[in-house]
Amino acid sequence: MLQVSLYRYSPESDEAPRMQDFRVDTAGKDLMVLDVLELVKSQLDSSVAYRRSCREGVCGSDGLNMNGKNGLACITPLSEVVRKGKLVIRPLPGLPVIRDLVVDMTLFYAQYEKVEPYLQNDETPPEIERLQTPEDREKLDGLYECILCACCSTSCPSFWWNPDRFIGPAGLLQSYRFLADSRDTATEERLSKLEDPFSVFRCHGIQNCASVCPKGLNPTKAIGHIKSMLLSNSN
Amino acid sequence: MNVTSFSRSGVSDWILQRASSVIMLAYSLAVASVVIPGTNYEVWSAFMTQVWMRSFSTLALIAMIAHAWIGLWGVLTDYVTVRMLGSLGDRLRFCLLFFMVALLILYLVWGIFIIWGL
Amino acid sequence: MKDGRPVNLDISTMKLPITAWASISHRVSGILTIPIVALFLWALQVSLESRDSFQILQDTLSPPLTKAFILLVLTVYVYHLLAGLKHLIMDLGYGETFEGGVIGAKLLFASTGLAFILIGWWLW
Amino acid sequence: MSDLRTMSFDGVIVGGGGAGMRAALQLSKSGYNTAVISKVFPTRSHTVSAQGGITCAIASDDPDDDWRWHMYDTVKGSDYIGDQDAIEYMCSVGPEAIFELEHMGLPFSRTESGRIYQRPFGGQSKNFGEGGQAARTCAAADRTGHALLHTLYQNNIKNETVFFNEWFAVDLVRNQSGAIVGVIAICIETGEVVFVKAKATVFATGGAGRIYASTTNAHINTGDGIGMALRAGFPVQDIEMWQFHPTGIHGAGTLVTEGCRGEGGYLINKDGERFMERYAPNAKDLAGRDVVARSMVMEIIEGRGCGPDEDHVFLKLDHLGEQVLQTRLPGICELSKTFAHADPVKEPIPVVPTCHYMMGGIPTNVHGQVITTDTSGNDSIVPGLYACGEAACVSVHGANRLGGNSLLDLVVFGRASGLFIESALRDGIEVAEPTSSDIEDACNRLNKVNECSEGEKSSDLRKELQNIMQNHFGVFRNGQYMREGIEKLVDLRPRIYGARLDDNSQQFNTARIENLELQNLFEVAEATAVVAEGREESRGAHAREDFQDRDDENWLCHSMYYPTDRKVGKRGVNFTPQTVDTFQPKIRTY
Repeated sequence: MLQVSLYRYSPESDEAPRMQDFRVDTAGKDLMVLDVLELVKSQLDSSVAYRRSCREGVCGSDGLNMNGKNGLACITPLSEVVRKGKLVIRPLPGLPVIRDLVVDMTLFYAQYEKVEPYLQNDETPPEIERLQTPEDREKLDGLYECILCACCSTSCPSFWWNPDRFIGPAGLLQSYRFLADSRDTATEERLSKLEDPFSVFRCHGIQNCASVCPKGLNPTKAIGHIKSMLLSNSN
Repeated sequence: MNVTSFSRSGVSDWILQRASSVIMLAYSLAVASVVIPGTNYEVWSAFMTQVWMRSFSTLALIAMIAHAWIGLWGVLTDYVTVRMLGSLGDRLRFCLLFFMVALLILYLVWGIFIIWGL
Repeated sequence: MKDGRPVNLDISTMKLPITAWASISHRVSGILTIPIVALFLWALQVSLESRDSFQILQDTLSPPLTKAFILLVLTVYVYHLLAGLKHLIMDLGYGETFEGGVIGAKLLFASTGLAFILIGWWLW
Repeated sequence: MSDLRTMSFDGVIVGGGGAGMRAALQLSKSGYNTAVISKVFPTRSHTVSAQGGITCAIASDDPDDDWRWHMYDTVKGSDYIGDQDAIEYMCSVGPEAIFELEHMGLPFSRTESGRIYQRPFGGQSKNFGEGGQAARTCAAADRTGHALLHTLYQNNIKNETVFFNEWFAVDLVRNQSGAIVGVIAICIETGEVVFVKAKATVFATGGAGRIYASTTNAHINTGDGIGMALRAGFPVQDIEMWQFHPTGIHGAGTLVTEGCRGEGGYLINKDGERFMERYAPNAKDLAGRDVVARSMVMEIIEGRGCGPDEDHVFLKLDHLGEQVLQTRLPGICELSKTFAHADPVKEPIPVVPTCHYMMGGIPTNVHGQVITTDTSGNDSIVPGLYACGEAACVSVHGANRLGGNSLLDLVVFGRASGLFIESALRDGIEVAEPTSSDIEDACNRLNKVNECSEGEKSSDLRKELQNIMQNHFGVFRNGQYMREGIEKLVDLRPRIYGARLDDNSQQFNTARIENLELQNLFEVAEATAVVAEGREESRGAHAREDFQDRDDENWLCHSMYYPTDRKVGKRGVNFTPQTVDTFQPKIRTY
């Protein structure tokens, strides 16, 4: 039996959030945390709300705070998080809670959109694809794989305090994904939108982002590259 | 919010923060190199009143002012905001920032008096 | 954002990596350094005024309790310097991996501990 | 309920996966007021899980590659019930659609000359089957679907498509003349029910792999579009054709791309034998998916399965070396370690055929227009309704889809739907307003779901449904056993439509959404079951023990399932491509 403590909040019936304990029979298996949530919802309380989709760590739906650390429930085995037979699941920190484990990600997505996360190239494209050397393509590795799960940004104190002004690790990782793309020609314009004291420079190298990223990506490093580009750009 | 930042630009603030820290680091080492082995009034006073050391002290003082301003501005715009404290946030932050700037100017004037023995 | 929605931001429920503690204490030590600067300025003033006042300063600073206080003050200041140094090194592109950051934070705490001992040894 | 808020658009796309977002992009680019209704944030759609790539003759790996060769492979792969005009369209327009994606920023892997990297996939040949294995699948490492989906979302942001994220479409709204004029949708966050009115309604709702207990599909793949179409009385086509992917991770069901075998991996049984050499001497592990999946099941049935229960086989990759695995298949290495506790660099991955793809769906023409048949069996267009992607059956996959063709399908026909609607809107679309009773009709089901305070738990019913489908309608099928399955489904229908809803709250009520989804799953499952029992032959993915041969005399045709009387019908396959000669049905060997 696993003791599972869930953060519950229903806007229609709760004044304030509360923790609710469940005892879940895992049959001694090293399930994923998402499997445990599915057990709670199917057997104990169908009103528990959480997001899930691919259940294999690529869609980014089920970012949660499990025993104090952000991660994807579907690829986090119990053996990795459970301490003393107990599992505490809370919603991602710092964003408003809609209900139970579901947070309002509007601010997170807004910061993503702010970096204009799409290729910009005004030149007429060729008949076939634009050519890119394998070396140039390699620069996108570690950047394009982001699944927008928000584990990083919601573990970042700078994002907690200024989610409307600091772009946050996820948005900045995507910002650099386009700055680093040999096919993108909007580098100057992109950089000029990042020069203010908040967008990039709220990053203090805390590295919570890199410590929680379920895809093993490193926003801190990408932000370092952006800072370097901003420096050489301002000279 | 940017209006009260030191240089109003993230890039320049960032460079200033780094440059000032290097100056203060060097200055701290210089002072430590005299203080640590043990010193007396004559040696200490002779060291500190050389023109280059007086200039260095002044530079370090200014670096400290800039460094503290940028650092504190960051702290205040993190915690003392409308988001964190409600509508009071902005006014309280301006008050605190004003107080900090006044204190830093006081440090500056005081420091210059000390350094140049006025 | 709809008003009235709660936010899960109870730091006591969170497990933060060592890099976060390094960063938080960097900030705290920075804030503490502001009043410390006043102490430094005062000490500088008194030490330079005259031979007598230099002596008075030395006497004032010699009781064990005062020494302990100075030890703390200097350690806070040194911590802030070292943490800043770590930042500068990271800016140069070293230790940007999370593992690198962890090593950096451990080195920072270890060297601050060492500095604490050395300062204490020097004071006494 | 006629006091519902109405929101009006030129085009509304239900589904924010690859097909939906490609269609939306086409429309919003041309300035039409376009909305996407997606029950998840678009980049969480199932397209994101596609790994290996997108098959298309862009002549990068082989400068002489020809889309006609790709067409030949696809027709053969379909076991000859893919429509040749549609396949011709897909294969010939494909390169243009791929280059557009690259221009939009899709981070394809590259060759030394800087072109898009292509890898070999199953069922690919050069020179109409005469020139050996081809490498035609364009890839972004093993995250092609992810790269594709994010690129499409990004470009929709750029073109200011309106997104209704975490909105769930419940049912179609039809006016008095029978035209589709939009959908009823719930905002999951607030619980508000809205009539979304549109001159064109596009279903891009994806597959329904969750009808099976073991599936590579996401939790969200519940066949919502198919359910809505069937409830509105529209037929579905070839719905018995379900692809079982040869390599789902044993136990977890997560997909391991065919690209693994394309890069040189192969399957072994418990004796370490590369058994595909026996079943498909030429193509071996790169035979059609149906062939490989059946061969694996044969090995297991004959006692050569691996593991303590001898219930799976192994996919061997370690001989490829760490370098290749890390650059070409990094995601697979991650997945295998997480779900199979096996590091492919050192040990093989335990795999088993797993439900993967719905070849059938809502019948459409190449413009995405939904087709129904009138009483005399002639095709007619359903005004106002379009479908594309996995939800649609154009049909380019026939009885068996080739790997890498699903992404091409969704891009090409998402785009084609958008292009067609664009021109239709330019010509002007006149729609009669629905009456308040039309809208009320569409709200019926939702109202009933909300009122169910008794009945069984939907999670139990879902499990029961999935087990029936898994046991009675799996890789190998048998008439007697299928009839038993159908009886069980007959018993299950009222229980599912009467499933209990304990949670009556409005905001983010996922229990209610799951009950609605379960009904959609049931509609797809029942259609599958009835037609699978009806098609008395073996073709492509549909393998019957009691009718082991392909029967071109009687069944070289599409199946149609008519929901009103739950009857099976037939519809002719298109054998008249416009620019090439017809590919005549042949015995299919690899």
